[in-house]
Amino acid sequence: MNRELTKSLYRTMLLIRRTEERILEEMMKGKLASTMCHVSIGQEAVAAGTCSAMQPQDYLTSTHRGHGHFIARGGGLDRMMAELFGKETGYCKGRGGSMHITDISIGHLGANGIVGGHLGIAAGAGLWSQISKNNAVTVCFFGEGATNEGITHESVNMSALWKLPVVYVVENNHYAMSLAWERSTAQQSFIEKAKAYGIPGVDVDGQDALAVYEAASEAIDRARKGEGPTLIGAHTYRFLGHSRADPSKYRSPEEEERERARDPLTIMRTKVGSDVLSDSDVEAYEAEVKQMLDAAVKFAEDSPLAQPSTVFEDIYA
Amino acid sequence: MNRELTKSLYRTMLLIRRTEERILEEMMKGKLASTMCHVSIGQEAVAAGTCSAMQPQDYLTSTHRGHGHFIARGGGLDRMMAELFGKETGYCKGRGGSMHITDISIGHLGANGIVGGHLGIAAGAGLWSQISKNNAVTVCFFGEGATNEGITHESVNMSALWKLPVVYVVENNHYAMSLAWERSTAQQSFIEKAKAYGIPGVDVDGQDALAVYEAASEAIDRARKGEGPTLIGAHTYRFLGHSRADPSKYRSPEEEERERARDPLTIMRTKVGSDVLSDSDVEAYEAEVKQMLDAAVKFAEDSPLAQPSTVFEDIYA
Amino acid sequence: MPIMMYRDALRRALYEEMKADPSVFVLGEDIGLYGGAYAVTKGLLEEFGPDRIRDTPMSEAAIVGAAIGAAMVGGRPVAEIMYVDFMTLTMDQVVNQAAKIHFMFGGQIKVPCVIRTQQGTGRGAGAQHSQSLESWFIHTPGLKVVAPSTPADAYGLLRASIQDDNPVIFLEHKGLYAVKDEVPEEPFVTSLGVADVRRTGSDVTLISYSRTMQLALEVAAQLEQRDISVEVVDLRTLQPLDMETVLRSVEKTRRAVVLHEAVMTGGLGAEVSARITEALFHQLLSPVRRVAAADAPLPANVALEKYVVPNAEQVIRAIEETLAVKQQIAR
Amino acid sequence: MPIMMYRDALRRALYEEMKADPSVFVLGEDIGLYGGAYAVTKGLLEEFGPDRIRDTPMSEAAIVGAAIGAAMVGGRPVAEIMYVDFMTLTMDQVVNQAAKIHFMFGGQIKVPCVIRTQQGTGRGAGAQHSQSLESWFIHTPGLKVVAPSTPADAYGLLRASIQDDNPVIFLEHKGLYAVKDEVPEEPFVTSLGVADVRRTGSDVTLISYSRTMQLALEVAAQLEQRDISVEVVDLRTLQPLDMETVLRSVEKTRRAVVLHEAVMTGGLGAEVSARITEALFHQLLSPVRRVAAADAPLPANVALEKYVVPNAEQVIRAIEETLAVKQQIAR
Ligand SMILES: Cc1ncc(C[n+]2csc(CCOP(=O)(O)OP(=O)(O)O)c2C)c(N)n1
Ligand SMILES: Cc1ncc(C[n+]2csc(CCOP(=O)(O)OP(=O)(O)O)c2C)c(N)n1
Ligand SMILES: [Mg+2]
Ligand SMILES: [Mg+2]
Repeated sequence: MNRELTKSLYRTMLLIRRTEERILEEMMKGKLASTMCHVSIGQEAVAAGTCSAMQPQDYLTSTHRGHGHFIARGGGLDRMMAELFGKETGYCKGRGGSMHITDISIGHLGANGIVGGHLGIAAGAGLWSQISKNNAVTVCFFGEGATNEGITHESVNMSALWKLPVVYVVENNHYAMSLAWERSTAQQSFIEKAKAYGIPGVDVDGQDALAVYEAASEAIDRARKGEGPTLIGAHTYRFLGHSRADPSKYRSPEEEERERARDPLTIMRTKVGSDVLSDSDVEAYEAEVKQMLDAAVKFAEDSPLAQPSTVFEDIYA
Repeated sequence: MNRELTKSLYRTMLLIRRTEERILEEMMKGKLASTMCHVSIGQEAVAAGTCSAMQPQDYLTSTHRGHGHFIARGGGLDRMMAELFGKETGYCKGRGGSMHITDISIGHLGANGIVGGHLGIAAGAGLWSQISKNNAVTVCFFGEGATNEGITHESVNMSALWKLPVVYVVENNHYAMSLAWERSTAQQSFIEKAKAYGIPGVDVDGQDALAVYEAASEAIDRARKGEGPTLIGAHTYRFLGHSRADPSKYRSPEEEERERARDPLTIMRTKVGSDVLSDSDVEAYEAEVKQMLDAAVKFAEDSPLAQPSTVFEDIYA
Repeated sequence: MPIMMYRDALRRALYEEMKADPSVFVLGEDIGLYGGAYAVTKGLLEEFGPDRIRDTPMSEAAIVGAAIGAAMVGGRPVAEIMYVDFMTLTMDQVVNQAAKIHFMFGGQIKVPCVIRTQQGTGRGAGAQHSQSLESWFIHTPGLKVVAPSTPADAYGLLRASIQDDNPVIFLEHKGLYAVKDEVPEEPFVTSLGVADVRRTGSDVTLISYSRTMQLALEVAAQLEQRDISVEVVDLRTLQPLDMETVLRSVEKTRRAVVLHEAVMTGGLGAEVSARITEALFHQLLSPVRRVAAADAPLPANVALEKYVVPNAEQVIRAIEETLAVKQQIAR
Repeated sequence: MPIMMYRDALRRALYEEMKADPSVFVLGEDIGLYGGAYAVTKGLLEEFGPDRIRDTPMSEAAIVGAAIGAAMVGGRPVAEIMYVDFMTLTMDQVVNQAAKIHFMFGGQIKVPCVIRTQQGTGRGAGAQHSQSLESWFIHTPGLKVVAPSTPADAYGLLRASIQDDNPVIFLEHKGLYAVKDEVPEEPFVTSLGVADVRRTGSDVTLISYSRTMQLALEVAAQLEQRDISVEVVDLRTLQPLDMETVLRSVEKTRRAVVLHEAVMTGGLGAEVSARITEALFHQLLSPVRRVAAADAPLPANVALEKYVVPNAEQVIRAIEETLAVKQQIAR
């Protein structure tokens, strides 16, 4: 086991977790500029594991539930928080918010408010990599609910056909708003789903960051070698509601309790043992993360509000 | 082997073949009202085999290449020809043409000019059958090229999930205009494609009307019993170009010759032998069909042109 | 008269139509167990069961397609598309199929279905969740388009839409769901295609629909203080457009302003303006003015989005402009 | 000057841009081996190979999505959607993605892509293959929209569109592909957003674009015989709309007619009419008239479709109406 990788995965997951907790806190205080905000608490291992397997030149497309991908890919907390607060200094100048957070400088091609809306974009980034031979792989995250959108099918087929360097990572948190996975499709295995496209499918435990890392590494390697896409289904769980407005009445408290017990942070500590990840490591990360978040919130608070006139800028390039 | 069925399948295929040949003839004479006309010569076994397995209360949705489905389902030649000629007496009052030929009285829910455009409609007809318990099964024909349209995926998933009484019949003629099947998807087996939806998939010889009939019967039975959809891939071939404008330069003469040798009419005669299908049977059918077509063309010719004012009718119900 | 929220009025309409007609059913994302993203269908699953209140996978095109298919063979489906922005995924089904089937198939088949969706700003929901797209639908022959501004209209027009034999695009507004107003207890149906003069006046006609009706009425009340008498017309149905009512009003006031939340260019305001001008050019004292959202995407920022959509100041300015032209210098 | 067909002029533009810039590539259905449903891309596969001339599966949404994605990371894709009617399948990608990405992401990312498609009637192609949908696109901030009427413009505007850093909807017309006209031998680029006065005149301004430009010029020539002097403006780019040129002309003629093949209600004619009226109400001698397709689906019948789309008689009548108002009785 790679100690450094393990530590870094844990730290990333913690950073995501604490950031989202802080976002919820700030949201409660009314600090967020948009009502659209979806946290991925409970799903951190998928983002952390996958992004750790990426190289600097790689691209990533993200979803409405994209804080984890953004952070795991190395997005900065200051400008992220500023974006959520609707500030001029935010990544999108305060006009994108949580659902459209983006940083092209790290190959992040955008969170998307349309479920499935970025699937074609991922294929396109892959297509350009193939044409231009830029050696980049595009990782396309989406929820299991998005598998039923038509463009998902079109995109995966296109990538499979042309062997584009794209890796599809399904964050299967078992719900699309209120729709349980089994009420959403008659085929729940991604190994089987992948067969329709003639590509490898993987069903991986999405609460195990190392397992996700392994699966993602293999898929990214294949993609980079020109062997085409992989469809990875990562079994995870959304610990909270779909959004703040959602009391999650469509699932049982027993299920929630059972699934919350499978916390990716705990799972990793248990799995690797205190030998690899000691209490003091974790304490140090907690302290570091807290400091980063305090600084990010301060940066956001101190930043100027996006100016009204700017809403008429950048409509055209 | 069912003699009556065999004879009737052959007769239906012959009727389709001769009708389309006649349509082409009339088109050359400039008799058709629209430039949109796609014949299915070579593919008759799929329409004949499938429709023979349907019951009177069943529904069918069809494609831009829909003459075969229409005829096999029992559509009348007179009003069909009138429709193609743009006459008032046509099924669609001369405003639908070949690509939108429809007769609701036989459960035919329309040919569609949008590839994949009727896939959702088929699921909806199935949904209403399930809700209203009307005991109807909907057969949804489409080309293999249409499998890559997003709505195809959405529709099949929806039908599979809800076990709707729908049967998906892919007329895999190996080309979508110029795009060969292997340049269209990395997974060419419908058995494999069906796995993504958790439903049975079938790869059947689409040039063998009896084989198609068997596969369709089984699928329609399953659907009627509430066991959900089946995805049937019928391997066939389009003997002519995509449309009149198409010289089919994207495929080799050798391939064309090889595939044209697999004529569903010949195949059936060879398969069942002259014992079941005698020369005189065939001659009688030819004569009957010729008479029907002459009558249909005469009916169409004698019918009044659709009146200009009628183009402003039926915009709203 | 009982006071009712817009969302509850919509639910009442669904409930009554479903009770009255077993062929009516509802399908869409999260409309069952969840009760609808904007809580319109809450409780209907318990009442009517999962066959007629059908939670669908996230497959907008197939949802609309399924509604069309069911409508063609005897059902009267009401599909919900969560945001009008997602109607972009259904345009083939709506435009090439639903709108054209009756015509294209020579009148053989009817498509009696309603596509409910909601549009507009107010929640900082951003560029992909705040648009107003009625223009696309009115540009599509074969569709009817409805956009109620009050709970009573939401109720009466939804009932009429479900009873109509054509595909109806029923545009709700996310900012109206919690609005309360009187809705008569006695069941009723509000005919499609009939505009409503919500306030009579003599100086200028202010034409709007959906949520900007509130702005229109606010401005009218405000201007009354300044002795400017504004007649306010609520279009209610956008296709067919009740130009008769509009023209009757403008004939009287000889001035008109059209107000909507959709972006200006290519908006419904252009159509209404053009039609008024074509019909009443020589009676008009000043050009028809339009007040609409700026030609810009919407920021995901509650504070910023209000700079893009129309405000009272702009409406007042537009009205003042129409009034600036004195009767005597006019033809 | 060499004479060239519209389709060949388009191909020349593609060829030159691909030669000049290795990031330009083409994708779409049947654009490679087949050479394009309307033969625009014929021969390009042989010239540039299958990497840059990419035949796609039938997946319109993903085709546009892939163009957007490639454009975001360095490519300059030109996607072909075979018929504008199939753009219905791509509206999320066009409207929610391509048009908004630059704005929504704070200006970080550009989306330099062209979506070529063709629209219109003339082949009896029916309700699902003959529409004209420019209105939807001009109603979408963030898009540019181009609709050339001549081979020279087809060439010059396509080059400009490919060079533009924004998503451009490039609307060809199926009835124009075989039209021949002069195209200068020397390479050139025609700026987007600039209308063209195709014929000068003094009595009335006739505004159009795409194929109805032919009708406009025909009518103008015809009316010259009757001593009616028609100025004809070709909009060429529909977004941004060159109102300066339009207004300059109408200021002079004081009468205007807008002509297009899209259906009347919600058409671009309404927008142009409203803008002219807003700007020049007091100079106008008569209301701006619109001539457009009837609000009806198109029949799959060559003989019938011409009753739905505008004809010379209608244009002449509209012009006569604008002229009927004598200068003296006007203000
Ligand atoms: C095309 C589209 N349909 C519906 C929605 C509304 N919506 C937002 S998130 C969501 C559920 C998404 O489920 P999934 O893909 O599993 O992602 P998760 O939220 O579970 O991360 C829905 C229905 C949307 N934003 N876009
Ligand atoms: C959505 C859509 N895309 C493209 C077309 C143009 N088109 C018509 S038929 C066709 C090929 C269809 O192939 P397939 O589904 O295999 O059916 P086939 O023609 O082989 O019967 C194409 C590309 C269309 N009509 N609709
Ligand atoms: Mg999910
Ligand atoms: Mg085919």
